[in-house]
Amino acid sequence: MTDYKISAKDVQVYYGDNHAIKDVNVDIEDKTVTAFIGPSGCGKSTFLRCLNRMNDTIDICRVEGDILLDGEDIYDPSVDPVQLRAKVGMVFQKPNPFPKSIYDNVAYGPKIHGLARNKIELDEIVEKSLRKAALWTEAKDRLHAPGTGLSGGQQQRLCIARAIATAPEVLLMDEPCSALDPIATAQVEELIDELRQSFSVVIVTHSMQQAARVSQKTAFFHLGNLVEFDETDKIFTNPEDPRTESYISGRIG
Amino acid sequence: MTDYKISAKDVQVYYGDNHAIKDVNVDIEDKTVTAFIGPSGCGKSTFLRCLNRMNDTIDICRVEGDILLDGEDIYDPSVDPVQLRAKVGMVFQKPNPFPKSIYDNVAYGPKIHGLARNKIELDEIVEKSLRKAALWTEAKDRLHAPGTGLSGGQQQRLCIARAIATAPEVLLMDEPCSALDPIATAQVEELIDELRQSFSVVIVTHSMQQAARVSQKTAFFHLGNLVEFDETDKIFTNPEDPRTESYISGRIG
Amino acid sequence: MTDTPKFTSMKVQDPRTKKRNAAEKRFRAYGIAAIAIGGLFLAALTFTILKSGLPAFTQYVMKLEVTLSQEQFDDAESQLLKTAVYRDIFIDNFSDQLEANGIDVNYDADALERLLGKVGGDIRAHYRENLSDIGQPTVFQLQLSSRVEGYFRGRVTRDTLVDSRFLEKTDLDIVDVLRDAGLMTGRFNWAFLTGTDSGVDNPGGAGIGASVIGSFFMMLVVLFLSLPIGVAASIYLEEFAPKNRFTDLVEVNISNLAAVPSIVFGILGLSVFIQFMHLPQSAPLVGGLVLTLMTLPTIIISTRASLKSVPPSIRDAALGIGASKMQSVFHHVLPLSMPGILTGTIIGLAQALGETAPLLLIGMVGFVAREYPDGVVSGFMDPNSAMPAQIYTWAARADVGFYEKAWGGIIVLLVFLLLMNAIAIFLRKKFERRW
Amino acid sequence: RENVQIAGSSTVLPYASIVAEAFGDNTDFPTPVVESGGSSAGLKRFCEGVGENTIDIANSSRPIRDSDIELCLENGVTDIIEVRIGYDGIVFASQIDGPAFTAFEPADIFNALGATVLVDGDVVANPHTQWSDFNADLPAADIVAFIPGTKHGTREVFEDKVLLAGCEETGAMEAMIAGGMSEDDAEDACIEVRGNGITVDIDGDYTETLARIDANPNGIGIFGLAFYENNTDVLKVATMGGVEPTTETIAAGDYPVSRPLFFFIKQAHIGVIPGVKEFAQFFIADEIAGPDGPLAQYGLVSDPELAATQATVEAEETLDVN
Amino acid sequence: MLTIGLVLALCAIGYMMGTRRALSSASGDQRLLHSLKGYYGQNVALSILVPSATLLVVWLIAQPLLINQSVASLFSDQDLAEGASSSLIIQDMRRVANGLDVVVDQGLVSDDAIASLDAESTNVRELLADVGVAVGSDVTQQTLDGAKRYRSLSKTGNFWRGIAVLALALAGFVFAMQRTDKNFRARNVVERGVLILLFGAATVAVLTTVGIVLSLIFNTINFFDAFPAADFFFGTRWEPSFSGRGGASDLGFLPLIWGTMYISIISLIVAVPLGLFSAIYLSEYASDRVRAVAKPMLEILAGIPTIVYGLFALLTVGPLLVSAFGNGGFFGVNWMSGGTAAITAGSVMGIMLIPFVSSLSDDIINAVPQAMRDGSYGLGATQSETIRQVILPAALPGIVGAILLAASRAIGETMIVVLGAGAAASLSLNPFEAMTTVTAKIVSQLTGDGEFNSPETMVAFALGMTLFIITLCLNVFALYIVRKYREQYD
Ligand SMILES: Nc1ncnc2c1ncn2[C@@H]1O[C@H](COP(=O)(O)OP(=O)(O)OP(=O)(O)O)[C@@H](O)[C@H]1O
Ligand SMILES: Nc1ncnc2c1ncn2[C@@H]1O[C@H](COP(=O)(O)OP(=O)(O)OP(=O)(O)O)[C@@H](O)[C@H]1O
Ligand SMILES: [Mg+2]
Ligand SMILES: [Mg+2]
Ligand SMILES: O=P([O-])([O-])[O-]
Repeated sequence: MTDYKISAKDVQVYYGDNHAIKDVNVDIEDKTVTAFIGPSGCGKSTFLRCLNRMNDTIDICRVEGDILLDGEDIYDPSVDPVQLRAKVGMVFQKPNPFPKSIYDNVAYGPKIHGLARNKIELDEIVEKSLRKAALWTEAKDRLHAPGTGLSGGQQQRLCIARAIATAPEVLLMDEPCSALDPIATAQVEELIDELRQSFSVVIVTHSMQQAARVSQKTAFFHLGNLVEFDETDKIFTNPEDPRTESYISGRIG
Repeated sequence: MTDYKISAKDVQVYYGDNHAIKDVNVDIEDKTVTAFIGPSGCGKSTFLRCLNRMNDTIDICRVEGDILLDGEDIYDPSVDPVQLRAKVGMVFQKPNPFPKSIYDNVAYGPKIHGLARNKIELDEIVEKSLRKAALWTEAKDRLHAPGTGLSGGQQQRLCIARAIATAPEVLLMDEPCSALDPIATAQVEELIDELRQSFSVVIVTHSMQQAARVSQKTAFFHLGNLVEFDETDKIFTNPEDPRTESYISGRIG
Repeated sequence: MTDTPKFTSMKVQDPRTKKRNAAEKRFRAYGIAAIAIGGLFLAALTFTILKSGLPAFTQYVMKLEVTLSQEQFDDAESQLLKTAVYRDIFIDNFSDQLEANGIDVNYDADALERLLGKVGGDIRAHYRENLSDIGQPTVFQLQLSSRVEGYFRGRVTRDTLVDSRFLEKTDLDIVDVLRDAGLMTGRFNWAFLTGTDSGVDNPGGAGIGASVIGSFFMMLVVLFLSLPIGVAASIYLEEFAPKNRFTDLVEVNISNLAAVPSIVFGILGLSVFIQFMHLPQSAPLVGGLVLTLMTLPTIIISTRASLKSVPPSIRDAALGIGASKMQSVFHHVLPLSMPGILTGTIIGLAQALGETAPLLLIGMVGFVAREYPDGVVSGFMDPNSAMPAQIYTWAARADVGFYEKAWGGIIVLLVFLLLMNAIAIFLRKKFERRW
Repeated sequence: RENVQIAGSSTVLPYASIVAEAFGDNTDFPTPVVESGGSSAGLKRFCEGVGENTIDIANSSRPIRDSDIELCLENGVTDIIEVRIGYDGIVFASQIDGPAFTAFEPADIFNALGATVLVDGDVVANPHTQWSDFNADLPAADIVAFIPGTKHGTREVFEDKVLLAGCEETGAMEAMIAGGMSEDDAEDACIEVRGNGITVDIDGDYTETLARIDANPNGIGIFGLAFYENNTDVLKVATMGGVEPTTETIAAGDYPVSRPLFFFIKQAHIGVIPGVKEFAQFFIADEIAGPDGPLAQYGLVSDPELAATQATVEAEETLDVN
Repeated sequence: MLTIGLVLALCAIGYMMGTRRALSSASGDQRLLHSLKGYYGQNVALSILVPSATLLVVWLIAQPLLINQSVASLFSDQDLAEGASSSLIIQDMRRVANGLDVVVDQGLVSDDAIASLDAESTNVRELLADVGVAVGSDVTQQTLDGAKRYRSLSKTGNFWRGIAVLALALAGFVFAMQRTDKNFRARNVVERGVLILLFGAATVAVLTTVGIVLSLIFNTINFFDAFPAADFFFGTRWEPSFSGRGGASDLGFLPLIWGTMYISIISLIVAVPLGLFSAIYLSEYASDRVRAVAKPMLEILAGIPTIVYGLFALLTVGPLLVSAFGNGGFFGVNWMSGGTAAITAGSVMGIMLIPFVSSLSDDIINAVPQAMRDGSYGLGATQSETIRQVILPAALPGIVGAILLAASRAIGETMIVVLGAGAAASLSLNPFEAMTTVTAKIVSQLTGDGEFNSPETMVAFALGMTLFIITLCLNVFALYIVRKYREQYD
């Protein structure tokens, strides 16, 4: 039993022959925000998806190594991935609202987990989640319009709202602000900060600034390797690995 | 006949009852990069989709007003939207590769437009496009693997490659770098700069920095209105409208 | 961090999860059960079919060496019912045969007649084709009557047999002797696969071959008309049709056609193709046309459903790089909806292959498939039956021998169906993907 | 067109198929095509006109009616040769191991199956549940009968020659008329059957009746004689009025329930479609349709007046249609 | 035949030359062309084919009509007085004319000799009989003249037809070639052509409907002339008798439509859950291998001839049900007296319909993008929750289509009903009682022994027509419902 919320040991991921994640060891603390950064295609999403076994749904994907959540191996056959995913929520890189109304999109999680005793509580949860995801003002008049009719950024926020509505212990967010304007981004970052009070958050981002702003720990991935994992401050000010250094210093975007 | 590549006059767009674009007038010059900025859901994508009549595919969407391309009204019944779209290419906000191989994704446009005389030329076009979109190194060994098996950022670059392979005169890019790391972003920005030498590019972005870096003109949308449209420098240094001012000054992300 | 108050092990399921997982298991079990029920019925049906139909694939014959003289031949040829004369000649010859084999058994000519099937036609055909065999000893393998075959198969026993002009109990003694002497044996019934229909008093001579050909030509027509027309119509309706009254009309029309009883298509075929267009009766071409009209709705409905399920982003992607609507449909949407189209085709063709009622009105049911077509054109135009029609006809005949044939025909039909589907299923497998 | 085309009655079809096969085997003409589809559909197509794309011969299990002839005339089919090929015996049979249904009178059938019967001098809704209820000689078994559906010509024969006869025999008819019914109404009442699972209409063919008898030991079914004779190992037949149904008793007119079978030739096609007349002659030749021919062998009751029919065909004597 | 061959050859040449010409107008550079080079070729080919084929078809239809008219002018009204109709005479002439063609083809008589043929000296009927052409009666001089006229007219007609078609094809060729130029919008033109073809395919369905209505309507009207409509539509008894006895038939429609609906609903109650659960299992749970086997396996169910199902219902399922629900049966209830009942036919039909629901739904469920599933799993939903609440709603329009198809099939099915449900029409609520359907009665009335213009036979057409209208109304209703529902999402 470790002190970490999640710890990954010697994780390898293969897509068929493609070795996408090589020997990654990461410990994610509770009540912290951990950022994954790295060039596109380096395996951030892949690794993130390992943490709640979303990779199970990809036929050709094979995961090796141990990933412990609260000291329990999540790849243990006796672990129920459903319970795991209820604890470890996820916001995907491509916004994927259900072809249902906005309300139903958000209410879906609470409903299946039985988080609301009645319609009023459910309405409350939906409103709170939408508010936190900074979508309430835009959505409140069209709660029953289809979620797929939203703009790109709105869809992304809808997916965030949907994820936090189920109150997970760990929230995995794959580039949650990629389609958001600065103000919305700030609101989501605020949300992340708020979530950190009780849970842990893992966020994939391409914005170094964002990583610096919201995270306490940062992991830098490169070509499937975890190059460096340390305090965010350390990574951004005094990286150990030259690759990190050079990635950081191309400080653009 | 104006000097503008595209000029939009009094454009109104409705999604059913929702008035998404209100009275927008914009003139887009040839050989310039025009950036559309504005908060999420303000109508950037919607307006962009008007410029090559992609909105035709949404049943409930209604466009009013005139949009001229090289002085011709593109909504004129005699205009062939196909030819229009061949001239005015588009990269969508959500990457949407065809469920085909990477090669076929890129080669599709050149094939239907007859841009290559033979297989060798086609190969060349594919390679060149992938290179320009900064995907060649990652993709060259798996050209015949499915495009849907790429990472989010890779898919985005694939869509860029696909769009430029058809050599359009105007390229509309809806947040083309949202899922890209700084280095890839830089490469794409370089590409945009290169394209500008011969064509015009319209880009939607949430990154003010990016807008400032790549564009000569910037349009700021807010709640469906075009609030301000001017030289990029002017917008970022000395905006006229207080709304622009306040959006810019929330300079984050 | 065990101090988290919320900690619950994921290996220990909380009650709610337990309930949900139970629901999950149940749900899954329903699925398995549903398939199992389907499979069970299929197994039961297959078992019934095989059990009743396999006997059709064997036949029992009597070996007989005969020398037919020229006079006998001429005499027989001068009669009205020549085949009966040939048969009698053979029966007369039988005693020599027994002597040659050193067999001693009491029989009379009538008994032999009861044992043999309707063999006169075969014998006559043989000599007319091989005139040189006249005067030469020739060995024949003559089909036994359906009741004697039943005895060999155990369907008829001495206990159940009731003496009749078709077979008497004492006849079975002769059968036993001849069987022991090796003169009566069983063999694979090629004639069933290659033969044509026969009269109701000749179950042994009935074969399904000609009607297989009939079905084959019909299916060619159906496939080459209904698939392109169906897919084209679906594409028009789903992708191009303006949303107006006319489109609605067509849409409702198509669903409605699916509910039109198949016999009504027969009425339509009779009046349009035969009476108005003067196409020949009983022709596979007409059958194919009627079945095409009948399958169209199935193909259109399934094609439309699968066109609908292709996400709009794919269409957008193609349109966005300057593909025309037509190109986006033919290059992207259509290949992606191929599985559904093929499913519709499989089901539609399967239905068309097994349908009898419409054929009734255009003259393909009855005693039709007696001759093989002698070319491709005549394959389409000459009177022929089709497998289900043949099966239907056989099933109604009095002699139990035909009942076996009917089930045997069903086996052939199902094999035909499987072969036909195999290609479509293979193609469908290739087109299936998830994105 | 090379081959003779025939359509019509499914009752005649078996015989026609035997003859067609033999015709093909014994002559140089191609084998005729014999479609089924019912007498009325066959006659309809027969009367559609003259020419290649109409049929040459229609089989029918009933005589041609005025309305048929009218249609024929309308379409220019003026010369029709009627050929009676023999009789179809109609028999009552039951499971061979079932109760001893061996002898019936029309009255028994009427008492068992009629909707209203005469009980103690009153016309009442049929109260009988077992055969022994009204005739102690019959087995004490539940009444279940599988009778041809109303589409079958056989049903008409059954109604006329059995139910109606039984109705008169039992005196029910008289009682009904006495009760104030017109003769027509009484006839209609006589032939009405009980339904309700006691009489079951069979719209399919005799194989279906057989299957039902197979499944129900108490069931009695109505079959064609030929069908019964081909299935004597599973069926036993009942006498009617004390006469056993055989080809001989029916030919002699002793067994009461039978009906004639016909085919009709389009005279206009004789000499133009190869083999039409030859086929007709072959069909009714003594070797084929005679008492020792394959048709009788199979179960057709051969026509005692076959010679007259042969002469009709020979002379191409057409029906007097006007 | 020759004309068609020539036109097709011209098409092939046109395709190649069109392509070639387009390329050369762009001096060999494909990129300067407006459309892909293949489109230019296709344009030429279509320009040749479409007009000439249209002309050919029109001509083929019009020529006989015109010739008939011209031939009809040959005989005067007094010829008609003999009681023959003019159409019959013309038919006869045509047959003789065709016969003469055959005679000439076989070389029995030379073409010239035909002209001098006269009815007195030659027995034309025998002549024609020799070549196997049927003529109703002896050929009169008048008929022969008509036939000769007919022949010469159609000969000239055919000759000019060939010329005209070829000329039009050539004209199309020249026209299209002239238009072929690098700026010519070949793709648009070709696509419009294809669109018209697609539209044409869609109208086949409408034409079929028109055909069905036309082939039913006259006899339906005749039926209603002979039988009161009110008794048909509102009659509660279906008891046809033989018209020979004087029309005491009850031909009430209600018990039949009741049976149809009842049995269809039973079959859907069986088929929809079984099919849907199969589809769900196949697309969501089953491994590839299981799916590859199970799906085609279920599809066999749709291909087994319905007569087999009928026998299966009669011999296996019926007795089984009786032993469960019948007198002294397993459940000790006495609900079922005979093996043939609505429930027997309905359940067996349900089995047959499983693949209609399962296979089609499976394809559609499979087409729901993976991202939808991911989204749901990511929230901690179980697979069944995902299916029920995300995937099925997304796939609903297609699934509804599949179910409608199955329902349609159930309404149209005959053999299973005839064998499984019995032939007795009854207005009963009890599923264990025998019932019958409209379809089964259409078949039995149409193939029966009655006179064909008696109400008992013609009722088949009225039944067909009424069923047609009822299902039409049901479909309109279904469309309305589906539309309404679909507007919420999508
Ligand atoms: N298909 C649609 N149906 C209905 N409403 C739509 C549709 N697409 C967009 N809208 C609405 O129109 C408005 C403008 O949307 P648009 O996609 O243009 O925003 P955007 O500026 O691109 O935002 P983002 O930066 O989030 O992508 C939004 O309120 C959105 O909800
Ligand atoms: N479903 C898949 N099948 C095959 N290969 C895949 C699949 N998903 C990802 N990959 C490959 O695995 C590698 C890592 O992908 P991943 O999606 O984890 O990258 P990423 O770091 O999230 O990149 P991005 O920032 O662009 O989203 C890439 O090379 C990608 O092409
Ligand atoms: Mg990623
Ligand atoms: Mg947008
Ligand atoms: O087919 P039938 O007309 O003889 O019943």
